[in-house]
Amino acid sequence: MPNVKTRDLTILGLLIALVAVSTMAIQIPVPATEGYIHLGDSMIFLAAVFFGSRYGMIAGGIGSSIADILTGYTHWAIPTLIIKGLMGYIVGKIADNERYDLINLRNIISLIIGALWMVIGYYFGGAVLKGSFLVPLASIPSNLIQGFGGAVLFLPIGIALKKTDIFKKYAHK
Amino acid sequence: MSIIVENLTHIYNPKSPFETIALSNVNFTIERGEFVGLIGHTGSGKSTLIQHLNGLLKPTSGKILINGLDITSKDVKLNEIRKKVGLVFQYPEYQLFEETVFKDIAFGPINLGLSEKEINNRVREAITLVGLDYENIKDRSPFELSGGQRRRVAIAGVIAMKPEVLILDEPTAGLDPRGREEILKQIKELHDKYDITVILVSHSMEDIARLADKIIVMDKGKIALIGSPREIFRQAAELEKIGLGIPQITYLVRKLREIGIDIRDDIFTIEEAKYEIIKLIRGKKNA
Amino acid sequence: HRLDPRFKILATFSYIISLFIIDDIRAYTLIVAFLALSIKLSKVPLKYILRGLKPIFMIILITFGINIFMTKGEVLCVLGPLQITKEGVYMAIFMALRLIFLIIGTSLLTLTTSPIQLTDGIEILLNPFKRFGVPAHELAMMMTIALRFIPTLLEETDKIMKAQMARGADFESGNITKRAKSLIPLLVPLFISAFRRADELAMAMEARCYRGGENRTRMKQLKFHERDLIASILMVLFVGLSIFIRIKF
Amino acid sequence: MTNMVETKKLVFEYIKDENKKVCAVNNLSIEIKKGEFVVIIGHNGSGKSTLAKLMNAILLPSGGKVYINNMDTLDEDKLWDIRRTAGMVFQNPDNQIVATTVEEDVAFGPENLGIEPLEIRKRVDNAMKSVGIESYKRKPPHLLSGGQKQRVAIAGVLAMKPECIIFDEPTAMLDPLGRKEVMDTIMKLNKEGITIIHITHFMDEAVNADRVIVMDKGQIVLEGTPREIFSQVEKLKKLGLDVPQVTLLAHSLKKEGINISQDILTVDEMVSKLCQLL
Repeated sequence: MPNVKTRDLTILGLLIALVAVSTMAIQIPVPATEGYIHLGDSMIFLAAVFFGSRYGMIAGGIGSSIADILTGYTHWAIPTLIIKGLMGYIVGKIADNERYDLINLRNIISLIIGALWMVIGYYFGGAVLKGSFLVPLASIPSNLIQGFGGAVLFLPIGIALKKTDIFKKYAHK
Repeated sequence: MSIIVENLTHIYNPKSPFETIALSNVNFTIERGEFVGLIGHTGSGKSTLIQHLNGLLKPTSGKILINGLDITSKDVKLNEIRKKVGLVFQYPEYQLFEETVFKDIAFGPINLGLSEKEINNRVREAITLVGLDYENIKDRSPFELSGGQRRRVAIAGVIAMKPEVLILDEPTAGLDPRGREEILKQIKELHDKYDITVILVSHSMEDIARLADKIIVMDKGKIALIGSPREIFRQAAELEKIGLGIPQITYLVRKLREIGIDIRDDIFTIEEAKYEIIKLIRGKKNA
Repeated sequence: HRLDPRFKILATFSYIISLFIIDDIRAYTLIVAFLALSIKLSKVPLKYILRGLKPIFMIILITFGINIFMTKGEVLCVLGPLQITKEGVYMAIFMALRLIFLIIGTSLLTLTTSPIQLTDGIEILLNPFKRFGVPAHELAMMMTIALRFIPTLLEETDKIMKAQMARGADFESGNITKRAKSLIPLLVPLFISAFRRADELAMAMEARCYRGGENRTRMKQLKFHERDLIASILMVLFVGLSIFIRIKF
Repeated sequence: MTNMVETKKLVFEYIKDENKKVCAVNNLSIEIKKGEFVVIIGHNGSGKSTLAKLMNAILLPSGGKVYINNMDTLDEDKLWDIRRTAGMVFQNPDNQIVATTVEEDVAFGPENLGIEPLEIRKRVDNAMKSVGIESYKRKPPHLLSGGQKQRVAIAGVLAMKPECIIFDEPTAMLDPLGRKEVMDTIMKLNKEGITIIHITHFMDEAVNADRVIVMDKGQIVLEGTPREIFSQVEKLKKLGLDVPQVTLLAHSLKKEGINISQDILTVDEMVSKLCQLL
């Protein structure tokens, strides 16, 4: 069987691709704001909660910033790399990926902190990029919806994935 | 009449530099209960055509009537189409997602809004129809089954929706000979017992020759040939021009005719060839 | 265009830094000159670059609007509760320009550099950090794999979606919880298939003698040409100049 | 002549859920000579794929030995030499291409071997030419057809200059055109002296082999020239395998009492045999 290291590499590569694809292509319209939320964040939560902080960080940071580059938001790529990378890391650190049941206190807290961090991160990112602490305030509501929407979407999908039981052989820290 | 396709045209990315005509003015009818073989190259428009029949793609122009229902009209509900037409994609086992085989097969019927009792009946029936043991398999995870079993579970998921027309896109791809044979046998049974119209997409001329009542040959977004297997395989040169093969037996018969042996030119199964050759040999002995 | 990707990445970085260092609108002439030169050298049509600005136009407008109204200073005119100040106009123009320059600069990098060159460049640039535990080769390899599989997974997403729709799945209506549930039949197979691919790919890579970054060579060597040297000198001058302007004025 | 591949009483067991041991390859000994073209057939689960992976040292034997060009796959020092000598092409054309363009992917193997850049360039160009893919060398792989992708994978192995290539059902996911492309390439490589081990479900691909090996339950059940193998129609059917249609026709004619030999493999042979009868 292939070396653990090689498989680790390919799994991370595919997770990065998954994060990028679900950011770019899988979206749900939110009627309240007439905007969309994409599933990229849910995918980062999946990577982080199931496989731990390292996977969350790499898949989240690189995957999201590739999505930024491919959709023409190149100037956001570096802030995104840092913000989403840290988001994946934080969620992975706090979440409890040993437990069978997905809904437990630690996991919920990790999602909330992860989503909040993203909102704050993008606020400061916006402040730096746009040279104002007022302008990026406008992005807070949509980021809140994106972050928490991503967390809400993550839960049923995560539960369904756990049930299939196929990650037993991958889910290690 | 079961399926009528009129002047069906589909253009991808119209009015852009990537404009491609996937289907151009396609016309045909399929009678209720027919077994139709659909052949053609990758990129000949087969997949685009079958996705239209299921309402997944809307035509750029043209009309599709399925048992009297115009599925291209705007106010037709997609659920109505899906009750009529079941579509099994290539490698359908990769779409399985549920925790148990039962739940996965029940997914379609649940989406149709059926009663629980009806769903149970249908799942049981579908599992049996694809040759699996209901009690033994219903609670197992689809992911621990063998490739061939997974394929059959996926097909059962469509059968459980009880479509009047069943379309299968290369249902035997990637299987071993025994697996291929079993799946084809079950499709044939389904067709014979329940009077379902079947459209089978396949690259195997031998399978198509054996099973189909009617063959549709597609090439470059158009219908190149349409007719009974006998009519189609008689036009071997035409098929070869498109780059499609003919059954080995038909090929043999052609070669025999080329060297002057007087054998019927519309033979495509082993049984028939055997019968004809024996007739020729015996005839010669008696002469 | 044909510059070394390492240089291009570094240049873009220093460009961004300069952009943030400069706090005088007059110094933007320097940036404009630099951008004009790079665009000319890159041979990317200007139309193409400007098109990249389109989706961000609203954001630029908002930035402009907020800056123009929210900066305190010498009042120029009053519009109801809002007032426009001299400093506001200055800030607004300054910030909007900064944003535009930023976007043009970064898109220039991605327009002139293929993803492979980018990953190669990143790998080499990260190499010195190896001793601090940064896995440069592995990160680059992961990015290559990701870029290789993004189109494949996009196609697969479409395929699975259609297949589930054929089974009556509805991705297009309902409230958010219903939507979330409707995504299960899409995401579970997608996830599983990604892992299957990862498994098979790992096996295929090892069969082709992959054993990590050590002793590995590359077919396409990155060579530092003369033109890279000249460009680097220009770059250093440029950053130096922007720092100089900042201190001096 | 020496053996390219040799297995001695090879056993491979793995543990399927909860300590249930499954024996995928059971006491199997074969010898494959240099330059030979061997086809392995057998239904799914017969152990073919496991055997292929054992030959490439992706799996290691639980018992017995595998030698590739006299190198023991259990010898860790020889691992890379073995994989370089006996390259492998897998079933799914998508999941074995690593890089984002064709030529970069072909270069992947030699790069792993630490070969000089100029030499890699040469090898990559030669390999691409050999399988006929040089016209799309800068294309991203997802724009290629299945047959083209498989040829990219073959070129990737060729660039490592192997002496033997193991094909693990490379045609299973292809359309007839793609299958033909791949089979033509395989035959060409064999003519150029590369030992070929080809695993397949398509019996017509076995017709031109030097030797056919039939596997069942992890063991060899039949072995011989295509002619010897395919004349045993009943036995193959029992194993869940196909035979070419003309062979089947000859078989059923024989059953009807017609005096025709049963080892017919191709249409032309059938025609000439029938000519004698008619």
